[in-house]
Amino acid sequence: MGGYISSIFGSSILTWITFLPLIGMVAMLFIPSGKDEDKKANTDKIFKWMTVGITFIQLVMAVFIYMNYNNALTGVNVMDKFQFVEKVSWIRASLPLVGNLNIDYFVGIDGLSAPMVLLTALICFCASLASFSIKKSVKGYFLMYLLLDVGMMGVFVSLDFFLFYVFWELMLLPMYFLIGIWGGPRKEYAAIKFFIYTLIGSVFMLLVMIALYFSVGSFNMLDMMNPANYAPDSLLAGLNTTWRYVAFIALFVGFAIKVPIVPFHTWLPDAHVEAPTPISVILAGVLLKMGTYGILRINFAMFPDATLHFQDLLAVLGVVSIIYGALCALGQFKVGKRDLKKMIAYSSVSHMGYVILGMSSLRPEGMVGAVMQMFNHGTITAMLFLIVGVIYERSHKRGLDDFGGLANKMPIFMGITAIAFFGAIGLPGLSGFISESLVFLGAFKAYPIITMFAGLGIILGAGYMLWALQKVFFGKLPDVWSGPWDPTKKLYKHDDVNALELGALIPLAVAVILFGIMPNPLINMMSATLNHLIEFVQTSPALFSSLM
Amino acid sequence: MTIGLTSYLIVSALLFCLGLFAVVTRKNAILVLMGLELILNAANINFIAFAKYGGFNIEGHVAVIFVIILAAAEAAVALAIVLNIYQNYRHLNVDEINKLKN
Amino acid sequence: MITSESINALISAVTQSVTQFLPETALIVTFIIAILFDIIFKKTKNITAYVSIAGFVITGILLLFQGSYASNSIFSKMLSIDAFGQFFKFIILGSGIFVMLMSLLSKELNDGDRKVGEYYTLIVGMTIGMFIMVSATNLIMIYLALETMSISSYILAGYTKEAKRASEASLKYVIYGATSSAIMIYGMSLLFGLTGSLNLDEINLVIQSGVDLAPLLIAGLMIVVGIGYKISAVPFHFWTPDVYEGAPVTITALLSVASKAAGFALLIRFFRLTFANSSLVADPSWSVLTSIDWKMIIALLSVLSMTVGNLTAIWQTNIKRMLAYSSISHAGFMLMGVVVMNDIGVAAVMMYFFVYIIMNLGAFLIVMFVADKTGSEEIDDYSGLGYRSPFLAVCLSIFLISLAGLPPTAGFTGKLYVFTAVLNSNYVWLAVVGIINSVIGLFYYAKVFRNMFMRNTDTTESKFTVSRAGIALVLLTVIPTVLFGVWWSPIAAWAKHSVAMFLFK
Amino acid sequence: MDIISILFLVFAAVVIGSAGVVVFSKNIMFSAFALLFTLFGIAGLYVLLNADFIAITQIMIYIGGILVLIIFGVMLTTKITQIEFRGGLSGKIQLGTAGLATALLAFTLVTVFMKSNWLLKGDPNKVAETTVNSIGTMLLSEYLIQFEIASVLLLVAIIGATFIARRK
Amino acid sequence: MAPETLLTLGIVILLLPLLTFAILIFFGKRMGRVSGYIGTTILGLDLLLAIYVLITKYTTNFAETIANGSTGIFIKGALVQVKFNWFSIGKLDIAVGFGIDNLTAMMLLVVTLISFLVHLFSLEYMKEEERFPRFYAYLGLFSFSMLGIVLANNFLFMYVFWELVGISSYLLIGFWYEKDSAANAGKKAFLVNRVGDFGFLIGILFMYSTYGTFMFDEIFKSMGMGVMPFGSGLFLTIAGLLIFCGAIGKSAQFPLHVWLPDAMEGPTPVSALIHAATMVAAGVYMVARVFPIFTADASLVIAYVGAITAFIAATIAITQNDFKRVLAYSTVSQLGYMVMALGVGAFTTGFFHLVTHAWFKAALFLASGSVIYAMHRAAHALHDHHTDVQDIRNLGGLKKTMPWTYYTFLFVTLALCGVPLTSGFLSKDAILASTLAFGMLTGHWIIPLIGFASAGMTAFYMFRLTILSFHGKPRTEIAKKTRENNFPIVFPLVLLAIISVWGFYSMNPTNAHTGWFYEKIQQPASAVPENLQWKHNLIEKKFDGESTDLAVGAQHKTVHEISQFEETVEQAHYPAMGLSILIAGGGILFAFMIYQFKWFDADKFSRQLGIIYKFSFNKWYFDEIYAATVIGGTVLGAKVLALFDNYVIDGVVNGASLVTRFSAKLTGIFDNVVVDGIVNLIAKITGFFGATAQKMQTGRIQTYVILAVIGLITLIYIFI
Repeated sequence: MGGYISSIFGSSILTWITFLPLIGMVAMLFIPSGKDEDKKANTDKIFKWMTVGITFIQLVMAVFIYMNYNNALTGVNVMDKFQFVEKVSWIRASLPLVGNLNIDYFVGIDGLSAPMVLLTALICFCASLASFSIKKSVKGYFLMYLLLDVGMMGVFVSLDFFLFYVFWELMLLPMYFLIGIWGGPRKEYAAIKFFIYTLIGSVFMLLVMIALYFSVGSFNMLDMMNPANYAPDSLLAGLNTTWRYVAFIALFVGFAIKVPIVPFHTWLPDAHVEAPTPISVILAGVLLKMGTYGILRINFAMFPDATLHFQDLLAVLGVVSIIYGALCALGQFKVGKRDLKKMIAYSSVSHMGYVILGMSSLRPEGMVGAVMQMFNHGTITAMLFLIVGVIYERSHKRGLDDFGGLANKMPIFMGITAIAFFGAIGLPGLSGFISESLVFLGAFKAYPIITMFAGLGIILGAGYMLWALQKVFFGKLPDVWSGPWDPTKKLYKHDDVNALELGALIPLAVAVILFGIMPNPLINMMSATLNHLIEFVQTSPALFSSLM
Repeated sequence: MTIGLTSYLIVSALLFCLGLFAVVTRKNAILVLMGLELILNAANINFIAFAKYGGFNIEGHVAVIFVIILAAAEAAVALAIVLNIYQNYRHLNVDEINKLKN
Repeated sequence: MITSESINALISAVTQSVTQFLPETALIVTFIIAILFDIIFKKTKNITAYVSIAGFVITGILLLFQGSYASNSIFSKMLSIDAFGQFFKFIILGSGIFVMLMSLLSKELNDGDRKVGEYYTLIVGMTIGMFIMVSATNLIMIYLALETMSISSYILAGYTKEAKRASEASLKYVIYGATSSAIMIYGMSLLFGLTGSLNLDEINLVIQSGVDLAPLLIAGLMIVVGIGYKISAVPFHFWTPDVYEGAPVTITALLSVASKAAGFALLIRFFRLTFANSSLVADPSWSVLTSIDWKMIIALLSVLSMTVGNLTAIWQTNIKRMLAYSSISHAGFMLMGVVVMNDIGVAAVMMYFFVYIIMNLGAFLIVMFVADKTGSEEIDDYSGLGYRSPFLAVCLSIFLISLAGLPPTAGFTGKLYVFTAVLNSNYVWLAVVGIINSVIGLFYYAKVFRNMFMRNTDTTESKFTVSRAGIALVLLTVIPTVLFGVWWSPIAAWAKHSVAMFLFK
Repeated sequence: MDIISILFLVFAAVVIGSAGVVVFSKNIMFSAFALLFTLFGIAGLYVLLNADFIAITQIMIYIGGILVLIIFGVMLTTKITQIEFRGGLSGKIQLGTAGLATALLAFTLVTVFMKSNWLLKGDPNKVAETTVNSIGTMLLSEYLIQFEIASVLLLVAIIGATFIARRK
Repeated sequence: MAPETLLTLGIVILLLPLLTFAILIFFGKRMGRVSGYIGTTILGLDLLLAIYVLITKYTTNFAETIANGSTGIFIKGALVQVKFNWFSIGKLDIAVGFGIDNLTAMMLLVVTLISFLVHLFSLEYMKEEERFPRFYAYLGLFSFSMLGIVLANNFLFMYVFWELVGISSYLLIGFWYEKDSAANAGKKAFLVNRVGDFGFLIGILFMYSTYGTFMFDEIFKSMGMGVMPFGSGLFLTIAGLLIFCGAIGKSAQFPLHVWLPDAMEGPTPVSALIHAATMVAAGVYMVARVFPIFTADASLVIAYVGAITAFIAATIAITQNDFKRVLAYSTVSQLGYMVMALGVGAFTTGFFHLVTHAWFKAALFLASGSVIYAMHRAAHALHDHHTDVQDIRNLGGLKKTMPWTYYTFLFVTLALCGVPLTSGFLSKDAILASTLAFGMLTGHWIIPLIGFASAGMTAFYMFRLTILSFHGKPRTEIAKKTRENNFPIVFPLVLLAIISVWGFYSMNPTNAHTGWFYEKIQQPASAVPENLQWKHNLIEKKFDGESTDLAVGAQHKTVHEISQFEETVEQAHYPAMGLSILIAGGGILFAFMIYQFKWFDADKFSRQLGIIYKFSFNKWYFDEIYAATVIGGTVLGAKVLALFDNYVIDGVVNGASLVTRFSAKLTGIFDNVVVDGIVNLIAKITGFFGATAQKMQTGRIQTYVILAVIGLITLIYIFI
């Protein structure tokens, strides 16, 4: 494996990439926010650029990880096939009756998590650029932002269930505050709703985690994947037992809320609508992926028998999400405030449905498609939210009826918007196409009929996306906006996007185009792992039963 | 009917319930305290009765001594508090001392 | 009957007992010195506080040494000296010191020309009661200890006696407490009748040989009433919100942690010694005697406490009252650890207690500061606090998050261990109820930080901060709250060590 | 029916009857004096139960101490007036509930007590010698620590009660 | 010439327009009008390369290579192709590639030529346009996508470029997006196409899941060896039809033809490019490309779809008044012909019609562009912005003012009507002969019947258009003021008219079968098992194991081995020709009688026809039906769901008020008991319990004690 620097100062680069924002956070704590207006503006600037700097270093590290990543290694349940591993004993606490409660600081990545690390770094960087418009309590905002960053990165790199859980919850609170303090008019409601929904999911995860611990005697995820480690009379031992199904469902619901899979999705539109732009970006770009990531990493690998048992249900849920999300997005044209952001939020539900459908197929194409889709949805939807943000910053409106004809006013912006919108409808040449097609290819082999219904999603998807595009960008510019956005020219010197916004949008656009034409770099990264995962899921139950 | 342990226990049970009834129904705080004394006395009767019928177990008697001591201390403190209430409210109606509630 | 040998034996036994009884002795000495100093140094305002704190520190040191004795029983089986008791004594002592420090900073207590000498003296007295309570193994001893503690706390709850709400709290407390303890002593008398003894180990032996279940149940439940009122378990909790709200905030803090700790220690020891089969030596999974389903009774109390506490807390507008309900629900959580009735459960309760004390004291500390500055305990008046006093607001948030049990705070560690214990005994339903409740809990905690950060964000009211000492005290609780969320090996080790209880074997 | 039984019935009647007056009387002074009779009656029961020392203690502490304290309390706080049970609808509901609950509890206790087997040792008819001796021994040997703690408790109570009752 | 060079040239042809796009999208704004020249030049180069490729391909025999591995260059028969892995999923390679065979080479020429001419035409036509560079960029993107479809040798690339064509047509149709109608038309085109693509996608999924590859030749090969989706011939038919769905969308076949007329909202050169020659032909091309997979049943459906399309579109075209719409329906109708031809099994004929139609239909559209442009200028000069310059009722007499346009238009109209000595005559006649033969062999007489009927209608409406627009007197001031356009507009017309002469395809003006076209472009053998083919298509000679190798390029069918169908077609040729000339002549005559000589009053005539006229005039109410059913249904569903979702969300908070609002809005539609009901219920229950527990805290201490005692009693009774 040699040949790359896997550690810095003795710690894995993953540790650094995860905790770098925390270091930044601590540093930031010691910089007092300025007292009067002028000084405050200055310190605010420092906080902003600090965050950009930190996330940029993170991005560089992620790219470094990407370049040194060995595509051939599988991971999933094999410890020495993970990369950049760091395993340090963390908590050694013994308990009466059950022996030791051993928790490790155990991080490492395989083909499933590596793309997610890359995605997280990318999205966080772009969203940090989009955070410049934050005016209120800038310091607090960026502190929360960095904490969120730690949580998200941590979820993707941890291989110890306990560590995973801690990071999982760690990300909850900053998110709550970010929506609740810096959000829109109904921010309180949206924030608490997000909080409660996610918490309900995660507390059940906690129970399953403890139960798994008792069955396995370790919090190590890899140990939990090995049937041989299950104590014979423990709660979750055996194969296809009721308790295993219950545990699977409990975990699944926890993750499904995050994804979100219909019918656990209702927090999402609210959270998105109320959250400030960069937070929407992160929410859609990274947070949703944590759900599907969890399903793959934990549900699939730890409960292969239950996975096979619930496979069909999963596929159905995926399709329901696709159709339901798309219809709801379409419905935004007829119902309610005709809010562009809400429509995009629903489109996320639909797009994440593809991920579920793909993974349920348990086929290489579907699985790779699913993980690809996780990445691609991250970049594309992040762009979409950034786009809404650009418009909203200027006009403080984002209703579909409030605009029209922006294409002429903002031509460059229009071009980028086109990439995002077309990416979202799965246009070939853009990354969404590859992943959606792969999902279809995989899913059709497993579930022809269900997949046919899923295909309807591509029609509906095109429907609402083009509809929105037309409403906002085509047609005639309303008289309200005929003048410059900012008559004083303080904020916006031109009508079109400014450099900062481009800085956030272009890296994403590049990713969307690049992986649309050359998906290889991404697919190669994940295919070994995912193939192994499929094989593992399919063979492990048999192995399990042979052990009994 | 012979007088035995059960007779004493029944007396104590009735006394206990009467005391409890006084505690929960009387409006005057001092009457509530009287009710409390009844409950404690009920317990004491039990102790002594059991002591006798349990083979002159002197432990029961010792227990009663401590209960009486406690009753005295408690009564002193409780009455002090009642007096304080009286100073603050100029009445002792426990029903109307209900500012603390949801 | 009385022979010189027996007297000699008695004296030697007493001396031996006294050497192991030093921490309590030190407390009693402190108590007396405090009374004397209060009389002698009338002019020096907080002299009793300093004396008491010093005494507590000495007690702590002696308590450390107490750990060096092997588990045994002293004073003719009246008290047990064991690691279990030591743990709770440390907890009580720690919270006692903290509350006294807190009291020194409290405006509520120190304004005007109120005499505070008795205040600290009574805290010492209360601590004596609690110390005895956690190690008592005799029914009368238990009752005495409980009363010592209760009587002190009745007075403390109404210490600001000219305040109507404090005197009301005091009255309610005394009526409720006296009734509960009267019911308890009635139950004890029945238990005495059933077993002919007041010592828990002898009672246990008789129960092993078989007794009538109906009176045993009644007796047991009546004792549970007495203990349940101390730990504020539903349905014996009704006094809690009113007293917590009315009492001075420092006393509320003390009641919510120390007296609860003593109550739990008593509950656990009582059940362990009375109803667990003591013929099995040091059995970590107690085998509970008789066909009375004690586990289910405790489980019922636990579920009720969690649920009622949480659901009612949602409606509260006063933060002390809300924290009172929250403490009820926390009692429910801790009872989950008791339900399983084995050592892992006890360890879990201890872990939970350890972190609960830190975070709860911290929360009350900040409530005190805010009340001193703004003169209000209403949650609505917390709006904009995040902008008026960011430090306090952030710290309060951390405590509340910890109370809600979210990682990476200490509260999560406690929950983790309790759920671990419950699931280890396959009480999945109970775990599920607990989990759902921990979600509900979030609603009302979130209400506070919503007010602090999301409401009234452009407040024009003046900013404020607290004194250096105040900050130090806050940090003293904040740092462990976060630290034990990510690293708790030592407390876990301590808890494991401390489940060892003297079992008369 | 022997003399013991008759005495028992008399004392029991006094205890329960005067306790009833304590509980139901509208006049607080009546209640206070009824309590006196109750406590006397209980002392009588103690005598029947061969608890001579306890009977004396009962009279001295309860009647000489506690009851006087209570009467002081009454006189300090209340003009001797009528004291109603709780009025109004909610009061009636509460009264009813309380009555039902305590009656049910009484019923339960009595039924259980009638059926239960208690730990019975020795011959209850055997007349014992005085109990003072053994009580004293026990208090200073086995119950030494209780004795001490009780003193602390009393000290606490004294300090507390004086603090609270003291006028500013 | 080495095969590598040929393929490289093919790829260069493909990429050049993309280069246009890339240059113009980034730098177009600074270039201004220069961008048009850049685009045209690049396309010109492309055209030259395409001609070169065509000639080379048709004159060279490439040596066959034996497949070695799954990637690299493969030559089999007339097919030269390259395969490479786009990406791999572990062991699974997703191979794609490009191939050039005779069909491809021809199609390359069609696309590049039309595209070039449109580029040229637009130099003049679009010169006033503000977003001129953007227009050329889109044209480049479109050409790129279209060429991609042509060159693809696998389903995946086919689909990729298929979608790209969709999106670029969306951009082009909606080019004047300030107009709502244009933006709507673009959207409609894209969405209707998506419906077809949905089927296409599922079809591809069938193929991929069955054969594990996207490559046409590999699929045909496996199919020839008897591998079928789900092992059943029925599913093979279904798969074929699903793939055909793609063509239904792209080639505007019934029932998805509704987008094409609306697409006339785009600039006229775009109409010429997209809706005459290329994009709509893509569907037909695709059917031709995958021709071997269609079973007899699938073919029959295809034939009927084509026939119905041809008929419906022709009936609609008769009554339309918009210049471009008439042409649009005519296009739909002609596409129906092509599809019908392919359906009845006349592969070469169908494709031949595609090529000839491409020329003359492009010419027609460009001519219409010429008219509109002239009218526009005239209207502009007159400051008249209200008159609809595309309405043929506002034209008339343009023959005099625009002679070049008129004569080219007339000639290509003749070609479209199938008048002898035109290319259209050759191709249309061949189609009619095939359908006739098909009818004779199978008894499906409706198909030839419709074929002939439509031919007659075509002649009628085309001459209606010609006469109304060009003959007679100008009906408006504007029409009077029109004048002929200059070179960039006229040149393409003339060129296209010239190549619509029969001689370019066959020396024999009555039979194209003897020409080079039929020699070079031969029907591929079917890959479908014999029992699923039409018996009449079977060639007498049985294939032995070796020669069942039925790759796409396996056009080396022994000439003297002829199927029954081909024989019948030859027999039917002359009868069909006679009939078709008669019918077309009749149609033309009828048009002259009504519109030129006015022997009948057209209005009176239409009034007499009443409902039928209305039906035709309103395009058979397709749009209305779709709006009411499919779109309406979807939108309603979406609305209901969105409301439902809204309700779920808000219901938790303010249940009651929303229930009222909700039921007011959608009384009885939704029984709101599902998710929201449960959530509400839980909220209510918890709220109730909370409130109850809340109420117990009365502040009265005695209540508390009673409650505790009751608690105690309850516990005693539970556990006693």
